[in-house]
Amino acid sequence: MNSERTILAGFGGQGVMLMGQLLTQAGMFEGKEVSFLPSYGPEMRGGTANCGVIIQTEPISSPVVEGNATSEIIMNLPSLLKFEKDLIPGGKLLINSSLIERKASRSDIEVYYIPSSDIANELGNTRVSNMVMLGAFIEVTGAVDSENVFHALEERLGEEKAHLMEINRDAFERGMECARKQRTNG
Amino acid sequence: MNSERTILAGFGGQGVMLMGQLLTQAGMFEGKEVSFLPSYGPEMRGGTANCGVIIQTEPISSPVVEGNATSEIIMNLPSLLKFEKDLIPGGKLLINSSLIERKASRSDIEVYYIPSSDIANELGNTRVSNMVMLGAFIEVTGAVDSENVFHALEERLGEEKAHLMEINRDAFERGMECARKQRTNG
Amino acid sequence: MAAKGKVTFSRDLCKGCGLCVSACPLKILEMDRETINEKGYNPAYCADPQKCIGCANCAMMCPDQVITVERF
Amino acid sequence: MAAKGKVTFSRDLCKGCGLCVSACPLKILEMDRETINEKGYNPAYCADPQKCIGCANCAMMCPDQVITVERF
Amino acid sequence: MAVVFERTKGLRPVSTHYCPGCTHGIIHRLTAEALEELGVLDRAIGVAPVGCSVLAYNYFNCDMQEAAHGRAPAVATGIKRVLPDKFVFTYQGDGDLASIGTAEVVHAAHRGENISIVFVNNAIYGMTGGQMAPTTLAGQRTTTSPLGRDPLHAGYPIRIAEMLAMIPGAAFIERVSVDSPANVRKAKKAIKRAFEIQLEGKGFSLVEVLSTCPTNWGIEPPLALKWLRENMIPYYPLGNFRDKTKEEATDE
Amino acid sequence: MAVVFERTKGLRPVSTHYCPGCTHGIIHRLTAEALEELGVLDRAIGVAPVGCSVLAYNYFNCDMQEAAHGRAPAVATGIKRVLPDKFVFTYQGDGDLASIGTAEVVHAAHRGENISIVFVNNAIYGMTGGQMAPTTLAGQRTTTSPLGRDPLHAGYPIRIAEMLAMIPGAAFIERVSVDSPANVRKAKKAIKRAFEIQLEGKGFSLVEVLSTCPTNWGIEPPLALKWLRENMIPYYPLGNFRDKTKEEATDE
Amino acid sequence: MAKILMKGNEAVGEAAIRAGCRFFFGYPITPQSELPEYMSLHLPKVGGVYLQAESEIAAINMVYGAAGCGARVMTGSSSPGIALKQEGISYMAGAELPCVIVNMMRGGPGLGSIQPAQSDYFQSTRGGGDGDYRLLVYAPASVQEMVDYVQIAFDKADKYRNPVLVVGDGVIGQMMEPVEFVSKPAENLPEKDWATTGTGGKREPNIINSLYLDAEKLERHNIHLSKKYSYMQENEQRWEATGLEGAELVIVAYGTTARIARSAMDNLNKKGWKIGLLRPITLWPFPEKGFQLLDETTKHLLVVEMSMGQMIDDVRIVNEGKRKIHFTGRSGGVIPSTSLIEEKILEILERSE
Amino acid sequence: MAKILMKGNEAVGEAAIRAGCRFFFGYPITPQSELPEYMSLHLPKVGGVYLQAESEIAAINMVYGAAGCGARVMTGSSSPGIALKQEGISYMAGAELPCVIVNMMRGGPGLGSIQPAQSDYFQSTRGGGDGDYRLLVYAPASVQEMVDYVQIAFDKADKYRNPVLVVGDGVIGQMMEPVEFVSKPAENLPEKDWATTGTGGKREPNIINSLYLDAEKLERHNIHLSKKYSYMQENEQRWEATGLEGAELVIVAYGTTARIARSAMDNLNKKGWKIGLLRPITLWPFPEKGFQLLDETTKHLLVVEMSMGQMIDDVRIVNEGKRKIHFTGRSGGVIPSTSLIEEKILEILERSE
Ligand SMILES: Cc1ncc(C[n+]2csc(CCOP(=O)(O)OP(=O)(O)O)c2C)c(N)n1
Ligand SMILES: Cc1ncc(C[n+]2csc(CCOP(=O)(O)OP(=O)(O)O)c2C)c(N)n1
Ligand code: SF4
Ligand code: SF4
Ligand code: SF4
Ligand code: SF4
Ligand code: SF4
Ligand code: SF4
Ligand SMILES: [Mg+2]
Ligand SMILES: [Mg+2]
Repeated sequence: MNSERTILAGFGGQGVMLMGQLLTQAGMFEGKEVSFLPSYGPEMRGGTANCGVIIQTEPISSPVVEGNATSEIIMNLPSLLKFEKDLIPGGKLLINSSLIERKASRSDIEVYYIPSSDIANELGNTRVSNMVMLGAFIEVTGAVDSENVFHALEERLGEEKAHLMEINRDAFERGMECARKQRTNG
Repeated sequence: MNSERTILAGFGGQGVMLMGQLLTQAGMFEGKEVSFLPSYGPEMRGGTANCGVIIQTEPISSPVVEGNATSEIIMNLPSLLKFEKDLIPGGKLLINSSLIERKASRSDIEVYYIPSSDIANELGNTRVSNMVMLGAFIEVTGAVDSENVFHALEERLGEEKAHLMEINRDAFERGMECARKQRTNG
Repeated sequence: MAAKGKVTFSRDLCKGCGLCVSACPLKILEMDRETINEKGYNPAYCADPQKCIGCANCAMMCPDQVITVERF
Repeated sequence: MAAKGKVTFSRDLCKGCGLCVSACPLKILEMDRETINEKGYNPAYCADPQKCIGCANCAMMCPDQVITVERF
Repeated sequence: MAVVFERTKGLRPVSTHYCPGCTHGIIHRLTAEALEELGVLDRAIGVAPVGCSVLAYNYFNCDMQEAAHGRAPAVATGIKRVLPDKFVFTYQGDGDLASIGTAEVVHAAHRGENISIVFVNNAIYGMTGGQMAPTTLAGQRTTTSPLGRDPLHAGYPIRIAEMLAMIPGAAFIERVSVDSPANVRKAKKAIKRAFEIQLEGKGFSLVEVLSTCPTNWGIEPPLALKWLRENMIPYYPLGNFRDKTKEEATDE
Repeated sequence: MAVVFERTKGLRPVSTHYCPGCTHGIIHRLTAEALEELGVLDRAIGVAPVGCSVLAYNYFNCDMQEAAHGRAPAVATGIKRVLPDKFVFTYQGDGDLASIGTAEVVHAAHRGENISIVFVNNAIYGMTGGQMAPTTLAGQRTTTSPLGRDPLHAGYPIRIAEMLAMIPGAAFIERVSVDSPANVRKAKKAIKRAFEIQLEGKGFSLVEVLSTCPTNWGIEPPLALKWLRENMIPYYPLGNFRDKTKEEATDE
Repeated sequence: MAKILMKGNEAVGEAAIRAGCRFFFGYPITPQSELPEYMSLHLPKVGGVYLQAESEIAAINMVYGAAGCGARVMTGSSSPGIALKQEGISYMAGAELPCVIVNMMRGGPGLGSIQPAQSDYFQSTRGGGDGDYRLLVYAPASVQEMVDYVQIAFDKADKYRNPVLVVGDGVIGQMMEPVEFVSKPAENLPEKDWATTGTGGKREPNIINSLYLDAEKLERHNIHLSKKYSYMQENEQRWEATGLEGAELVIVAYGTTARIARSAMDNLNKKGWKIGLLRPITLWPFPEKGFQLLDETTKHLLVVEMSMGQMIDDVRIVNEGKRKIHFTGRSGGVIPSTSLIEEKILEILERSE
Repeated sequence: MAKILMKGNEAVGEAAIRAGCRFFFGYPITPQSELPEYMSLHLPKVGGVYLQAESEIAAINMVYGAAGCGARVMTGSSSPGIALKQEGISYMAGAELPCVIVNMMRGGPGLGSIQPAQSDYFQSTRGGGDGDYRLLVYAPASVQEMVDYVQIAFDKADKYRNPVLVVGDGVIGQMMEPVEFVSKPAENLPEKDWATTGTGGKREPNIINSLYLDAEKLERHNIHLSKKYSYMQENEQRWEATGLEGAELVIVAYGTTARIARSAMDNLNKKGWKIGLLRPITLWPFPEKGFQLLDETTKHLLVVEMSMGQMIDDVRIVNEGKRKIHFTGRSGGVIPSTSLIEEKILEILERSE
């Protein structure tokens, strides 16, 4: 069974939910079984946001990603502290190293440090740092096809915001590239 | 088992509930098991009032007097039509003949026609017609001792209205007398 | 003096409340203490029909739509 | 000119809302863009303490009781 | 010879369950006459409350819904939103409207809900046997204020018309009484005007009608009218408290 | 050198959960300062609502009860009737007090219940994510009035202070704002006066405080104050709507 | 003490006052209005407070506030009025506040009728509030028992810091029977040091609350509550059993219905039948232990209720398929007659012969 | 039709609109607020009306009024909000008014938490309104099923003239899954000739009502309702059964919990255990028939809920003592993990070996 179970977590405003939804939607375009479960607890007022995404070929039973995540995108320190333990051995951990100085504490997982905020800054828009992470994520997991992510994003942006596609695409590719390098190096 | 199960019924304002309560209280004074169950349905707005009283030596199970009444005090026509059927064979039916022209339709019961309103009128207070009925009732059923009814009434009237005792006593006795006569005659 | 108005009572609907009686400016309505209607009440009636002016005050106050008023 | 007032910030309580900044009649408060406090916000601080007149407008508007004001 | 008064077709030809001399009967008639005269009987949907007038659904000669205690304005809202072209009214007592149903009537007014309310204030809970209502007068004895309502304990009676008149959405608020033929005629006018407001699409209208409860006041019907006049009217002044159509007229 | 402003002992030394710049924080402080200054902290019992201020029980430095949504005035009534010598207040939002809790606040006022209410009107349901409140302004966008509140559909916003002022039992009703230091100072005064009314045994007192919700309005905190000033105050005029103590003074 | 003849509703009021209840918040509804009426006259005489709330919802929330201050407090209503109290009851259970609630049941659903019924069994035992909570529910069958259990109810409420429900029906509320007020020595009850009475500057603030934003904390709270409920299940079951030995059929009925059933049973037993009666006094906890006393001879259980049959569920639960379960009853406010029950029993027994 | 990725609450709204629902009366509460929010945006587009009521009580009574006019109408809330609707629901059942009510359950009792829970099982299946009445209760386990059952719910409500409750929990309300809106041919539904739409001068007035002052009449009404409920019990039970054949243990779970249980089951079955799953889709009528399919091999039933255990009652009722019943779950808003369930199963099976 091919199953990608991802936790995405960070501050509110970092686009964590959007990332999760694009991923889910892309999976759906590919005819896979998908689910997206956001947290909506009171901690949201404190500013953290996280969600769990499942993409697999088999029907999804439990939509809860907890303790059995195959991958994680972590955008801030509190989330790293909270969720690192939920990865299975061999799972893939993508860390926004622009904001998180700390390194992963486990050695039985694959870790990628993506300075996504810096890259986004370079591109001229800090808001696309989530797309940088998503690109990196697709690169290392191959969970879905990049084109389907773009397709999902296109739908999401609509005609009004279609002009934003380019920078998002760029961000995504920079993320892929960054991850690819670490992979070769690592 | 010595058990008196009485239905008392009439218009609102005829003192039906008071009769029932005095009877019940008198039974209680005698150390008997008693219960008083008033109807409180919407028909009360229409002006009818009725209650069921049980006085017996054994503990009372069902407080409902329905279909097994040993006696009835009936103060108006609608009540006669409604409750006559609830008497057991041999049961005692006391009818306020001042207001009810009609005769009882059953022949397996003992019937007493007490012109209680007229008697009360004679005594100078139509309101004591209930005491006339009660007197007649005690005469024919011996359900409780008269003195205990008076005692109950005394408590009820309190000091303020103690002066009303006399006329009530008179009414009661006239009722007894009237019933006694019918008994002898009948 | 000829009557200017006429009141008719649906007597069996009357609840004997007496509101019409006190509303009539000519005080010509009374309770009929002799009669008990279907509902068990003494119904109201017009004791002096000749005086009725058809003002309908009685009907205005009757809660039970017992009264019909006509005017000549 | 000697300061007439003095403001002290419990910086870790600050949520960086900026209400004090806009309330100060002397415009001497600013957000410290360099610092991130325990709660993850850029806290406010007084950029020109000499000018403070101790009017407590800043404290009046702070929703988080971050500011203590003294007057000389 | 002309019939100057006869039974309205707005009421079904049945006898009501109200106690003798209860002015609920008069107010029923006025409401029904207004429905008939405005020609809306065939498109009216009324809402009965819980209170002595709970059986109003058997009396008004139009479609009716029986609402939970106090919730008639919410039920009427549901009706009106589904059928905006129909005529929708509620008929409610003071326990129903001024006590348990306070939030519902305030918010129907607040939304400017295009419905009409006939509010029967008899200063008591009639149906349940004469308990104190929020509208019970100071000093008035009821079964739950056996020594008379003590304002220090239970507050001064609430004046609903005055309060609702302060709500921006309310279009028409008036208080009337049915203690005399003249006042009955005025009451009729107010109810009719309130209904017209709805037909004109102007929004929320309510007429508070001071009414008697001979049974639970323990006063004979004719004297009950007098009691109303002498005790209720001084505290609950009659008159119009809001008429948007007039305000608009003045605005122009 | 004198401390002219420091943290009040009326608040526990903890950080609140409120969003940055949310004026709930200011109103908490004013309430707490009033409690402290009147010396009633040790005999105060507060009632927290359901709304963003639900956790108020963690902040006020006195005994607290957390009430069901809208029912704080009823809970406060229960408390005050048991402990008439204690100081009892509620702290409620506009969804809590002006919507679901309408009947409870109206009747606490009606009974002249000797309690005090701090009513925080931020024209929105903060806690649940920005839905329309009865106090939401005409045209204001919320998650349940996505195209802006349409008065023809949802009515004109309700003015609670004005409405409650019409209730005979209400002793003190005032509307204030916390959009500027000057107004904050006035707000403090009003809250303190309202509390004194209770201490004097005069009956029901309520202060409506216009407040912001930067998060759900989607406006940065300093601009939110401006928005309040420019949009809310014109519709919700500041001022005293009822002060029985003054009326009594004039009566003499 | 001499017996006094009292109406059920009034006896409830008197019993509460004697149990130290000093606060009553209510709203009129037939057939229980004599309870608030009694309280309005008598509570002030003992320094207590009767307050008529604007609604049942306000009433239960006033009870919440008063209970939170440590007072002995009561409210009463009838069926639809109790429906409105469900949220408040759930809050009180969540915040662990003691109080006594009386329901004089009438016919439903909806506005129904004002005549006696027992169709709030589900409402009483499973509630309509949200979440995992339980009420201790007493169902007395006479005015005297009403008096006794109202007193017990206050003690249990304090002991468990939980609302206690006492259910009657129109019959019990309206009937008069002689009652005796025997003041029992109160159980050794815990101090209410959790109550909000003002800190007096002497302690940390007390907080009355049912909110736990942290799910894990709420779960711990639920486990705590659940242990309390289990303890109650173990220790608070009450029932009355009559004629179980050798019984062919046992009637299961409570309240007024149990009394009528008792008459039916007596009638039949006189004729030589072997009928028993098991009367639950606590509806929750349901007296499972009473059912363990059933005789091997008993092949049939006949549930009788003034409803379309709700207690059947609990009887099925404790019965575990062992005996045949039957039902008879009347609903909507009609009181079942002894003959209805007798006929049903004969039908069951004669058919199975 | 292509699938769309939608949040549970929003999908419920869309499904309702497609089922012809044009009226929604609601009041915000987490975790279901996206439902009224969705309705406020989309109903006006199709000529419908979204109205925010002043409270849950007002909302259910608006629903009453609208349903009385024959409209397809809906309301939604979460646990304490549903508690407040109990009286109104009982009125609707009494007056036989169709509507669909959604409860996205959260932790209780009282204010509890806003996290997902299933502790309103009693509230859903036994209600807190007064009187003998029943709701048809669907408990879908995915966003797609939500969509399907909301559509079915409207049809069933109209068919039976009864409120239908659809329960989810925070997880189902908040999660996104792909959904497809398949418009099913509606059942052959009765005309709503009882609705109050104005007589048009063409018929006698229609009356919507739940009051029957005459107890005998109310009883007849109750018998009529009861027959309807029996018919529903016979015809509307729904469940999903997986792996019952040869199962040693069968898990009984619904909604979100059933999905987690399914994962646990799959995991264990892969390891060679024989575990089955019986998922009630209707909570009322409880799928008794599903339990008749249980295999002789099945010795254990494991009830799993996001509560302290409420469905156990119904399992005990249908089980009649045949199999051992166990329980595990989490409460207060905590979601049970697959490992919790797996461990519990192993504990049961290993102990019984
Ligand atoms: C929820 C609920 N609470 C209480 C009642 C009992 N009840 C029936 S009518 C009524 C009050 C009636 O008073 P009012 O509205 O003033 O009408 P009136 O009878 O005086 O015309 C009450 C409290 C009820 N039926 N339902
Ligand atoms: C009975 C009930 N209904 C709804 C809710 C959900 N709810 C929680 S807070 C709230 C509204 C809060 O708005 P407001 O009172 O204005 O306070 P704010 O958050 O704006 O300060 C609602 C509807 C609830 N908890 N209980
Ligand atoms: S119409 Fe006028 S005058 Fe004639 S009876 Fe009636 S009130 Fe009297
Ligand atoms: S007012 Fe009507 S009901 Fe009353 S007495 Fe006159 S006619 Fe009869
Ligand atoms: S005290 Fe006044 S002058 Fe000083 S920083 Fe604060 S606002 Fe500015
Ligand atoms: S007002 Fe307070 S919280 Fe806001 S920035 Fe200034 S010090 Fe910080
Ligand atoms: S009880 Fe009062 S209000 Fe009700 S019908 Fe009788 S008189 Fe009228
Ligand atoms: S949501 Fe609004 S009201 Fe609530 S804390 Fe945040 S800013 Fe304040
Ligand atoms: Mg009234
Ligand atoms: Mg708000």
